[in-house]
Amino acid sequence: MPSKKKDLAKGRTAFWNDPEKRSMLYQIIMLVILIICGAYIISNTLHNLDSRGIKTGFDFLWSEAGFGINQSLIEYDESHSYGRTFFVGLLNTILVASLGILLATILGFTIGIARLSNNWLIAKISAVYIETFRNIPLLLQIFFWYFAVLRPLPRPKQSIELFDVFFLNNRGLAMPAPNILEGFGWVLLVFALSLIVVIGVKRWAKNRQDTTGKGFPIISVSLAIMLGLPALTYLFVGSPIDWEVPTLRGFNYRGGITVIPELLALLLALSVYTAAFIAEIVRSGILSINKGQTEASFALGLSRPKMLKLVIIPQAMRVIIPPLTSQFLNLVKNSSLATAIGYPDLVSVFAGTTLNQTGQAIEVIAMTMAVYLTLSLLISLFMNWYNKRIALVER
Amino acid sequence: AADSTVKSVQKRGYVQCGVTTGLPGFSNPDDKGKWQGVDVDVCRAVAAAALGDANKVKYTPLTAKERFTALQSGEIDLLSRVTTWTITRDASLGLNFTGVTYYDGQGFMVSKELGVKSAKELDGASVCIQSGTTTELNLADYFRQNGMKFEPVVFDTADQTAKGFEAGRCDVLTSDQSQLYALRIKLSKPDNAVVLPEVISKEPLGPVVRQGDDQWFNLVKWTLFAMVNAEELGLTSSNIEKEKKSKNPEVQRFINGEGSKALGVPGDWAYQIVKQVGNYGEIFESNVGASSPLKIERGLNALWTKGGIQYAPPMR
Amino acid sequence: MSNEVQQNLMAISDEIMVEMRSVNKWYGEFHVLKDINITVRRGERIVLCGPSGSGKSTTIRCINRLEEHQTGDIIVAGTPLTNDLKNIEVIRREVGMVFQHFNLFPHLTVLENCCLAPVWVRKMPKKEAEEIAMNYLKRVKIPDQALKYPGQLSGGQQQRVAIARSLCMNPEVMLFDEPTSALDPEMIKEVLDTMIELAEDGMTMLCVTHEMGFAKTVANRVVFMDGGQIIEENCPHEFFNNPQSERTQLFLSQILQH
Amino acid sequence: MSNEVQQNLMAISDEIMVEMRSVNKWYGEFHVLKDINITVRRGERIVLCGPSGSGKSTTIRCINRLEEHQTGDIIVAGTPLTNDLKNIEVIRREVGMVFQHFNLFPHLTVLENCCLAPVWVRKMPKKEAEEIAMNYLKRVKIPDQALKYPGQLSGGQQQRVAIARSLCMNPEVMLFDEPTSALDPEMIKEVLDTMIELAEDGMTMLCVTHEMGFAKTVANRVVFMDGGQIIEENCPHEFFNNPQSERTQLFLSQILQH
Amino acid sequence: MIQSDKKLPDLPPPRRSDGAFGWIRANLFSSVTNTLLTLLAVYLLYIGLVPLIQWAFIDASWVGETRDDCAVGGACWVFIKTRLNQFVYGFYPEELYWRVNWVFILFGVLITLLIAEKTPYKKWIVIFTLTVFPIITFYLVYGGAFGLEVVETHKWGGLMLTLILAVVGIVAALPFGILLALGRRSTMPVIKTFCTLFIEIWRGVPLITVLFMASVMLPLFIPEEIVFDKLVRALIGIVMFQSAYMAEVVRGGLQAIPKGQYEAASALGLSYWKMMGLIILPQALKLMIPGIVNTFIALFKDTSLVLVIGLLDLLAIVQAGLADAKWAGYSVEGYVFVGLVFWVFCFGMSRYSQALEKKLDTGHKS
Ligand SMILES: Nc1ncnc2c1ncn2[C@@H]1O[C@H](COP(=O)(O)OP(=O)(O)OP(=O)(O)O)[C@@H](O)[C@H]1O
Ligand SMILES: Nc1ncnc2c1ncn2[C@@H]1O[C@H](COP(=O)(O)OP(=O)(O)OP(=O)(O)O)[C@@H](O)[C@H]1O
Ligand SMILES: [Mg+2]
Ligand SMILES: [Mg+2]
Repeated sequence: MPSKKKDLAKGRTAFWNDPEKRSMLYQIIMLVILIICGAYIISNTLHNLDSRGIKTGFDFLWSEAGFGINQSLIEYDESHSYGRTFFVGLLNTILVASLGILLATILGFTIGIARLSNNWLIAKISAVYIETFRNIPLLLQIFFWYFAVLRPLPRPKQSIELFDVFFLNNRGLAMPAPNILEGFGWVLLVFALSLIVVIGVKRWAKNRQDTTGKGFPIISVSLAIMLGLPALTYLFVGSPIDWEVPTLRGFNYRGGITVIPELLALLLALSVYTAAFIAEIVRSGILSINKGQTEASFALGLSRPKMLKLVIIPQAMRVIIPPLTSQFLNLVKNSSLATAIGYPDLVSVFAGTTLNQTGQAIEVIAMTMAVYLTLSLLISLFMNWYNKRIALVER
Repeated sequence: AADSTVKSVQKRGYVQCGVTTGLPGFSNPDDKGKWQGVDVDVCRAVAAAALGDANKVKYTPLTAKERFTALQSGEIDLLSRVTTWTITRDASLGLNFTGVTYYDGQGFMVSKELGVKSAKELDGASVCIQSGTTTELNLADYFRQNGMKFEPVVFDTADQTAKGFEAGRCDVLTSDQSQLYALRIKLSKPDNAVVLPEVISKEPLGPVVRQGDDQWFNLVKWTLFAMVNAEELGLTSSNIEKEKKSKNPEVQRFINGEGSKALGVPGDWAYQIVKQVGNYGEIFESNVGASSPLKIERGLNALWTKGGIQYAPPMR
Repeated sequence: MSNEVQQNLMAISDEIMVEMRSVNKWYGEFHVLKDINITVRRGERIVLCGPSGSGKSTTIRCINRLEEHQTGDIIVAGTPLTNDLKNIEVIRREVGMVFQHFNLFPHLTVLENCCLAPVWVRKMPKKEAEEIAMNYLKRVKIPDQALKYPGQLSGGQQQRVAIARSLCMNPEVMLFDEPTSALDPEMIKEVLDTMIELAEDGMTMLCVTHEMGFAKTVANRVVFMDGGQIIEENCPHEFFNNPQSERTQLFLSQILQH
Repeated sequence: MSNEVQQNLMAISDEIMVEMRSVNKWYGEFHVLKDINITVRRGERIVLCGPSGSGKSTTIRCINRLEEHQTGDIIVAGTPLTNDLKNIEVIRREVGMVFQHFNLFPHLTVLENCCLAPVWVRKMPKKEAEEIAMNYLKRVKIPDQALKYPGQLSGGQQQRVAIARSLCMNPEVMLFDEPTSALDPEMIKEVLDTMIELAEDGMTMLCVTHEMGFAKTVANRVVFMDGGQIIEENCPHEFFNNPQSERTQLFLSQILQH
Repeated sequence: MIQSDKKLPDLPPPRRSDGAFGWIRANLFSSVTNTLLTLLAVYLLYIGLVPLIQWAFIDASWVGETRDDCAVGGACWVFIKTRLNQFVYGFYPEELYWRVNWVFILFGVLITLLIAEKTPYKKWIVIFTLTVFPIITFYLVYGGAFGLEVVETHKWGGLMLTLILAVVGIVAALPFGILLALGRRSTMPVIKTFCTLFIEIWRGVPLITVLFMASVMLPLFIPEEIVFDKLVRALIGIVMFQSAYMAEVVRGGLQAIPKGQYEAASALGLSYWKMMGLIILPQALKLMIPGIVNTFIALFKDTSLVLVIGLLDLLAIVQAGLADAKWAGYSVEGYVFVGLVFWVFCFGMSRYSQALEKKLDTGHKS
């Protein structure tokens, strides 16, 4: 085919036929489009902000907020700044999200395993649980739990009491709060020491188990040491904690720590909902493990629970972790629905009241989104690290 | 660069009006989805003035915390949503309040069985409150000033606030007094709740527009004044047709639409407002006054001639 | 060599280790095992063979209750196999099993694989279990791989680990289900050698395999199955040189040609 | 038969169809192809063999740019293989390829598989493409399967469809990458027969295979690779009966024993 | 030693001698733990289910017009009954319900045809569903052509709005998702980075902040002259958000296509876009259907979030109904109703996607 040879002489490649140059071109076009779009949006925004007389900037973060928040992990009252409301909301979000992740994981694993139980009833109930809760919108469930939690609880005057120090009513659960007095350092010191002792005992017990096979009631002994020694010290130095027991004054219990019902309801809703998904993930993770593994474990004489614990779950984790990660991310994002029942999370406090009182929508929304992005990123990073760590070693 | 709002409203053919997500007497959809209330009538009046048709309004239900952003961003032309006029809002949010449709003050509603007679007895109470309101700020001030403690329970919408109160989540519901009455009739047993006498703040409620468009600002402002003036002149939706022949020069000026050129609206703008929507007194009575379930007294909202403070500059 | 090995083998005692008495099994409506009778004495080495789908695997999997049989009795080391979980547990401790696909635990090292059952089932101290495991790993000639993961080993090495893992439980009987058929040809030999050594040490073995060389070398008896029944049962010499049934003859002609 | 086929084969012309001149390729740091020189004339049938991982697949995949080589020249049917997409396009049209795992498109029928490239690459009218496709399907003896989906065919039939699919583009050169090694023994023959027929018709072929029978029957030359280099290149008779290099001898001894 | 040379007969399996009792024993009381678990489960069911059935059925009131027709203690389904039209159509004019009904019917027929195994011309039905059907729907529901009266979007609501949001959201997200997924797999760093960032950012923020942005902030970013309907803006937000999720589904589908398919296509001389369009995407899309259905379920549930921006979807309109003093105190019925509607839809879809997954699992061996 001499004709071809002529026009395809080497070195005379038209640049649109050279994949490298072509991809360069595409990318430049893409960049230009992106820059134009970005510039267009920014110029529009600036123009609009200007024509509507909106001032931008982060100065507002330092002015006094002037409104109250009913749950704060750091010191806060009306006289603090808007900036501080950001941290109050952030911490509340982190609180509900981390508790939610913990609960959802425990519940999800339990139900996922129960779904595969050889007890017919248990397996069916788990299936019904999963199918019910994952097919109903979370928002609806949040409303449901909120009223389900609120309704049966009594007014503060008729509180349900536990040991005269815990009080449960429709304002939440009031608990004693510790007030640390002088001398408590000793207790901490002893606690630290007892930790060291426990570690030592653990080493010894493991050694004994390895060499002689004799077990040692390590959990109860270490609990005794960890709780007993500091408790003795505590009494010895003269009870240096003043428990502030909540008391009924006026409308409600004062003093102590109160867990508000919004937190309870949100936590319930988030973990019950997410647990349904986690359960499915766990189930399919377990089922994805080759049947040979089960058979080998049985052939070795392992019982079903031991097989699950020692052989199946450790392997299933590899399959479980990636989708589990996205459930965690979903849970964090879903915690923003707190705003629907008035739990003071980031969206409710900062992207809600603060945004509204200051009118700085762009700044506030940008900060809020940045927070969620960062949280997501941190969780992903951690889970990826964990997944790498448990990855199977292969050739 | 763009058209003034009056122009763009006329080009578009309707007014985009921000209202509440549901507050009886002020803005509330009936079970057919038709919006009703004082705030809604303000929107309708503006539409009647600008377009000659009070029905050319699109309502955007907004929660308290969305409202200013929605106005700033241009999503709505007019915010008529029980919004309190304060200096921060007026001066630094890029907004302009156009007047006062309702003079209100913040009050408290408690459940009867608590036996509370005064707000001063509320130390330590849990307070249901709507997020993003001046109420939220006043409340904090009031308790701080009186050396009392409180637990704010903050909800997104008026409905949810009422629900929370009803479910016993809080002892007190605080809001503007008018709203307290409105929310009270939403309770399943309205008689179990009482509104305390104290008024802890000034809450002048009025429509809001964006800064920088004086023509639109003026139109909304004068729409309100027209309604008050109409009441003062005795013009009502039923008699204005007859009054067209009135000899009273003030009435004539009113009906002939003084200032229509500058406002950029048709010559019968004021006439249309009264004809299609009514004067201020009518609006008040039918939505929140005696002929409504709320049965709120005129009080401060009576005309200045009748002992209230509703006062409108003359139309000349 | 055949004779040599046979001579080295220890005597067969009279003690019955496994007894299957008219065992029948169905998968749904499908009758897989029909009236199976097998008796295995201590020290005996039995090879099960037969065409694919004839029920060989099912037979030996019934012995340690990986499959449930419906009628007939199975008695292992004196313990009858019933629905009783206790009995099943006892039997599984006494019976080791090696699978076609090794079924090692990929998340544990070779040593951990071997120690798992002794520690958790026999409650052996870890130190002791590890010592024993190392012993068996030496015996299958891979002590140096103890700390590697199964994924890092070749197929032959993995199968030898699987054998060592079973041995660590010190079983009375070993079951093998086609232990070499997933292996590349070079590796088959190393596994067979390990099994032959085991046989020389007097282990009671029940082995499904197509390796006729192995059968000739170590089996006391060869059991031929087809269509879920036992067709013929004989000592290897007779079985290979003088098959009685037509079906056996056909099978042997196919398999030896290969 | 060998002689017979060899006689039937058409003469080899002088026109060079594929030329590789000191081709080198690296995967990252790993030097897979070391100074490869191969010349294929029109009508020649070349068999590439060598141990696993020696770079055979990589070599032929460089010819139609499924892999990129880094240094050296490859010229196919007069067109140099450069970065130029036009050239790559031209070459891919002239070169057909058959893979070990068939790689048929499972969502298309056999006929659609065959017509796809003629219609979309050669812009042939669909009618015409289908006629041609049916012709080639007849040639590989499965015209009656034309409307089935690949998933419904046996491995051997699938591989023959893959060959027909390549032929539909009317290529000047055909590359085969172990076309029979994913097949069950019974099916190997039907595919080899198809390939032999193709050879008889004078197709230029470059074939990676372990089927030494095929090599003896149809190859003009056998190229032996090891460690990324060409070790030996010879006519089949010499190659099998008189291998020069030690490595070739070793390889042959392993592969023929099997 | 022949044991038996003749073929033994295939016998039927022995019937369980112990019947139902044996089943119960084996499945519920096989061990001590199992027995305890069973008893616990039975107890929980007893304390949970009995009052529920009592409330929802036995003591419930079904007929009537007002709250006075409701007995105390049981569920008051009368409330749902009298409001049902509103829950389905929102504030859509009553005399125009037929327009929405036609869309529902058409939609139902199309979906049935698409799900059914042996529908002929499936490809054309898909194309019709994705192109013509949306246009028909738009003109039927919105009006403004063929003499149909315009019904403004703020009158839309209830189940109808929920379905519109979900369906439009998913359908519009698909093409974007495909482009994003292709971009993320691209070798061009700029495009890859952009697509990756786009996907990760959207997936990292909560939908309600997205909706909030779309509803009140979007106008800040676009020229003043351009006005979008609130519903359209919510849809833009949902589509952006959803396309990021869709991109991940598509990417999963693309990854499941074996490398050989790409190689065979290139070897035949197909260009990148032809290879994608003719070979890879058709196969990948089929694999992606379960993923798409799952995304759809998630979106369908998430549409309830539009209530925070004041759109009256099913949940919001029921809540609005609950705010009616005439029916105060029947919120449980309202929520149960919404929950049930959502559940029926989502459960149906999830069953379908599971069935599909199973089919793909067994049917894709070639
Ligand atoms: N779980 C099961 N359900 C239904 N039938 C089964 C099951 N397991 C095996 N079978 C059938 O039972 C018969 C015997 O199977 P088995 O595995 O015991 O045969 P085998 O002799 O071991 O064959 P191979 O040499 O192929 O391993 C086969 O026909 C098989 O298809
Ligand atoms: N994509 C890749 N990246 C890195 N190394 C590769 C890649 N593909 C192949 N290799 C390595 O290149 C070498 C040659 O591979 P190639 O597939 O060409 O061998 P082969 O001779 O065809 O072997 P086989 O007979 O097993 O197919 C091997 O060592 C292989 O591991
Ligand atoms: Mg078997
Ligand atoms: Mg290869």
